[in-house]
Amino acid sequence: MSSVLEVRDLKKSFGGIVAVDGVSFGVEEGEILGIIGPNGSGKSTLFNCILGQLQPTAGEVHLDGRPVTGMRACDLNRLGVSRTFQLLQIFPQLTVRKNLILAGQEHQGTMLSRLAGRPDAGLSAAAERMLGFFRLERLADEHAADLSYGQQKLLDVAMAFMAGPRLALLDEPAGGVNPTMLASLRERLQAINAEQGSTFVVIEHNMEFVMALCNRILVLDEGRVIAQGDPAQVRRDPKVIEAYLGRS
Amino acid sequence: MRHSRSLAAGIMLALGAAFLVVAPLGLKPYGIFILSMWAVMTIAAIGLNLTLGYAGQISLAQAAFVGIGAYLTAYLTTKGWPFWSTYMLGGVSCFAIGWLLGYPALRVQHHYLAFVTLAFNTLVYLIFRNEEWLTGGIYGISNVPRPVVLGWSMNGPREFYYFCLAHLALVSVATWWLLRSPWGLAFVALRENPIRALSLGVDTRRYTLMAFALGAGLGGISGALYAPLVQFIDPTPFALGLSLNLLLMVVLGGSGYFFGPFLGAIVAVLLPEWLRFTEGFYLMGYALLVIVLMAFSPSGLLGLADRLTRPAPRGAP
Amino acid sequence: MADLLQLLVAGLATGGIYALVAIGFTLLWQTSQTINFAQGEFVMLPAFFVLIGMGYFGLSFWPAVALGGALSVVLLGLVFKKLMVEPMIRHGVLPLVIATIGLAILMKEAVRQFYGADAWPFPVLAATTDVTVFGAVFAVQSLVILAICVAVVVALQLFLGGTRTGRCMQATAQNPTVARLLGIRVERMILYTFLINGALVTVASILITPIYLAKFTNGEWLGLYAFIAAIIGGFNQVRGAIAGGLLLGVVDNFAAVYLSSQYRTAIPLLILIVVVLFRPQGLLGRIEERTV
Amino acid sequence: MAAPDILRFEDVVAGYGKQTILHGLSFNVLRGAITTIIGPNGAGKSTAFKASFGMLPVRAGRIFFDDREITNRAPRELIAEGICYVPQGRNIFSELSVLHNLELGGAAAPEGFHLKPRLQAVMERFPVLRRKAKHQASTLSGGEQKMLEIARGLMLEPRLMLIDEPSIGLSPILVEELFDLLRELRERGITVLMIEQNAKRALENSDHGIVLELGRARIQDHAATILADPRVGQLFLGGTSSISGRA
Repeated sequence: MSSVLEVRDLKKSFGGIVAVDGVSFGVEEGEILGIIGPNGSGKSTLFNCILGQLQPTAGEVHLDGRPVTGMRACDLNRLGVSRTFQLLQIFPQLTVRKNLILAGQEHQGTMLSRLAGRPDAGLSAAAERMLGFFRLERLADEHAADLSYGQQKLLDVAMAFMAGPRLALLDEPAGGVNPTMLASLRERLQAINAEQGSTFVVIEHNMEFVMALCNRILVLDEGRVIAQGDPAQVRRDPKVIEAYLGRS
Repeated sequence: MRHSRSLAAGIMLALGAAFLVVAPLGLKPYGIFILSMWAVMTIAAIGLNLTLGYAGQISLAQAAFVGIGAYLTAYLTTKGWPFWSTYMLGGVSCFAIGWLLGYPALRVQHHYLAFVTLAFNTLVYLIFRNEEWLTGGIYGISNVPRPVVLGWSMNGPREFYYFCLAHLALVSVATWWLLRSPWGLAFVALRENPIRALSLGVDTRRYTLMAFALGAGLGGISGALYAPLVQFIDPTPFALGLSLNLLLMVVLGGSGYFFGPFLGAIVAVLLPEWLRFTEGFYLMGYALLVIVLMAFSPSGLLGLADRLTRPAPRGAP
Repeated sequence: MADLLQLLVAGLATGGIYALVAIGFTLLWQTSQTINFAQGEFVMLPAFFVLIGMGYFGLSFWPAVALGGALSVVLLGLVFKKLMVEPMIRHGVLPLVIATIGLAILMKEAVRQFYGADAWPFPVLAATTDVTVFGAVFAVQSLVILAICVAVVVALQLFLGGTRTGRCMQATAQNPTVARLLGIRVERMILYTFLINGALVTVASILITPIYLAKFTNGEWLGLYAFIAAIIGGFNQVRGAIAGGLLLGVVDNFAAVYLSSQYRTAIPLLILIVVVLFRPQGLLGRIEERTV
Repeated sequence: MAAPDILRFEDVVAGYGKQTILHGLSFNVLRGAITTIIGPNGAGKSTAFKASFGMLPVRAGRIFFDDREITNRAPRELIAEGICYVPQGRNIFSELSVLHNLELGGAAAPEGFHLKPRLQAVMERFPVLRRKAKHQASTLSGGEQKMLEIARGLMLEPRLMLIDEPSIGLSPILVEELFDLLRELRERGITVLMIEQNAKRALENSDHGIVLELGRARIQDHAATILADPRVGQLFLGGTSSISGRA
């Protein structure tokens, strides 16, 4: 087992406000790591710093041992790091299939060779598999805008896996998904983790979901890691309970 | 339903192409001139449609590129350069300048970008007007020769029309190829959601610059044809007005639709000539059409047609 | 030195007019995200309303001005908002931008159609004489224009800052969501800004048309200058528009004298490009942040 | 005799776009008390506030204030009914003076309402605001800005105050001051309905509590009872599908 992602003493402040205050952790190959914490604890900022959307004030990020701190999001993605966003981010005017092809095409060849390439960038079969995997076949040629919220959420997650990423960072995959669909989403994520052998980091507020999905959980509060361990440990930890329910 | 829709579109396309080929046989030279002008303006509009319609970057500088292409061709061909060299030079230099103009788009968006490109257009216009030693100032450059292709002179109106039409066909095929390649999808991704596109590996910076450069390059090609078409050029046609007009063409036809520029140019270039008797009322009607369309169908005439004929989406549960 | 002073005053006078137009432009942007590409034509038109009042209805100048002002406030304020901005703004900023470009063409062509392409003389507000103060010669017209612009701006600021309605308008511009939460009639406040814009362009029109004569193309460069003034000053600030307008007027006047007159127009454009690229919020502007 | 509850949600459904957040939310808020709504993120707390204050359309269900239906009424009318809403975050008009910010709290004042004496009375209660009345509101500290927002909400003498996450970004001393203020409002007959992240501290300062989960109210009880309820901790941290049984 080796570390896929290594975050060392990451700091980010906006003006005078410190959002992430020296966070360090590693993610092992094949692991599903959950990051939880109350509102404003710095989870999304941490993600954005890892993913090149924000420049960290200090600290380092390593992917498979090489430094990737502050690398642009598109380059990072082509190195095998994919993500989803807290708010749904799909391309509503494109069909479901086109959404998926788009999610994989920039990993094929060079920009110039893509100009000469086939419209589907040779990804039709892969898109078809992904559609089947997330049970969206029936909707393949619908505009993404015409899907229900839950289906759009599935598409959003499916896009993150089109290029077979080494590491996927999912920001609230369960947000807004209705309870009946949650179980199937969790099961799909676990299946993809097993099949693709990819590594996940998941930010999630739905505790039941995150505790069932993840092997290990990291708890953030006020920009610091206050606890980590397996779901059962974390749940018992008084510091965690205090972070959520508040101090008196 | 979907099938019959594409069949109808195919038939209309074939009819339109056939019309374009036989039309000059029944037209007077002026009519042929106008039809040639339509082809030339359509090329410029196709370029702008790439930048604005597909990649979503607003540009009010397309007239400047048409002007640069036209002046390069006029200046060099009257000095004896062969047309092909000036034509290539026009396209390539506009591509390069367009690439540079794309840099502001990396910093600012929307209305700010509109104002930067607008200012650029006006600056280029000032150079056309004031650098008399180069551009002839307000007197312009006259006697721009028409090319000779493989020993066959394009001097007659009909010949030159077919020459322009051939270029339009070439540009259309190239653009169509580009848009069906993964680039087309990347451009749309840039327009629809640049942040998500970036996270999917789309190098949005490079595609943005490319969208500007390609659009500008087509503007330059359009200008290279414009100069020998009118055979006399002065600064007036390349002022901001043409940029706005090209923008309206693209939006009116349907920005982001492949045939939008063709249709927009019909409304903006051909119809005014056929409706000449209405005098200024035509332009007023045109402006009114733009306003009404924006209220009811911001995706233009083709967007409207699309909406009216599209089958209802299969109900998502 | 006297020359400089003279140029400065002349520049401030035209700058004051740009400022009026730019203020209207920023007000519309602040309260309703309207970018009015027809703003220049909005300035071109009231002068023709006045000419219609004088020519067709045989009114004398001031009653014609009153008629023109009333028409402008109704058409360029109320009707513009109800018929164009309201139906379109839900589609986003761009369709409205395109529609106002269409509107500019419509207004221009309508004037050309009904009034021809000639430049029409327009009554001057003050004698075209000069006065000499401390050795510097000033055109009375410049001084009058400057005085009126200052008066209008001061009146507007007093209204915005000194009355309850004005402050409700400011609140709406700063944060419409919170304004609505407090029970401010946001829609009405937005309408007021459109009416104010109608009045501002009327004043600008009356001041500038005697200098450049009434012509259907006047809006083209006036609109451009108003944009530039608004942007270099700060798109989201009334005082930015004032500063931008004055600065532009002065720079323009000095450029006309000290630089080649051919490239005089290039100076404002270059300033615009530099400001947009390096200080997009404008010289006095703040970075736009909207909390929900 | 007025009903014991001042605000009542009956099976309210609301959400953003395609997403439904409130799935039939029902609860009562008792008159003259401080009630805190707690619940994990995404439970729909802020959404419930927005729906009740006409900022988000209610798709189904009804909301009552003082036994009068107020579903989907505009904020202006709700203010006239006697509700005020202090949203999350900073919501002052930073470029207006403190005084003018306060005065805008009376923007929806009915005919004949005398703002001047009211302004005086409010400033009497908040001496900081009186001292800085002429300053630009942006010069106030974070705590002062929150006080200004609350004071502004009091301008039209509301009977119910909805206040969303008031303690965010405040130092512990200021938070104490804030809860003192809320208790004082209660003594003056104003019902307070509050959303708080810091559930423990908020409940300790409240009379009643409502626990939201996934857009429904799971528990409604005395604050002390909820504080002692072990299921609440579980709710925040997941685990056994806990309390869904008793709604």
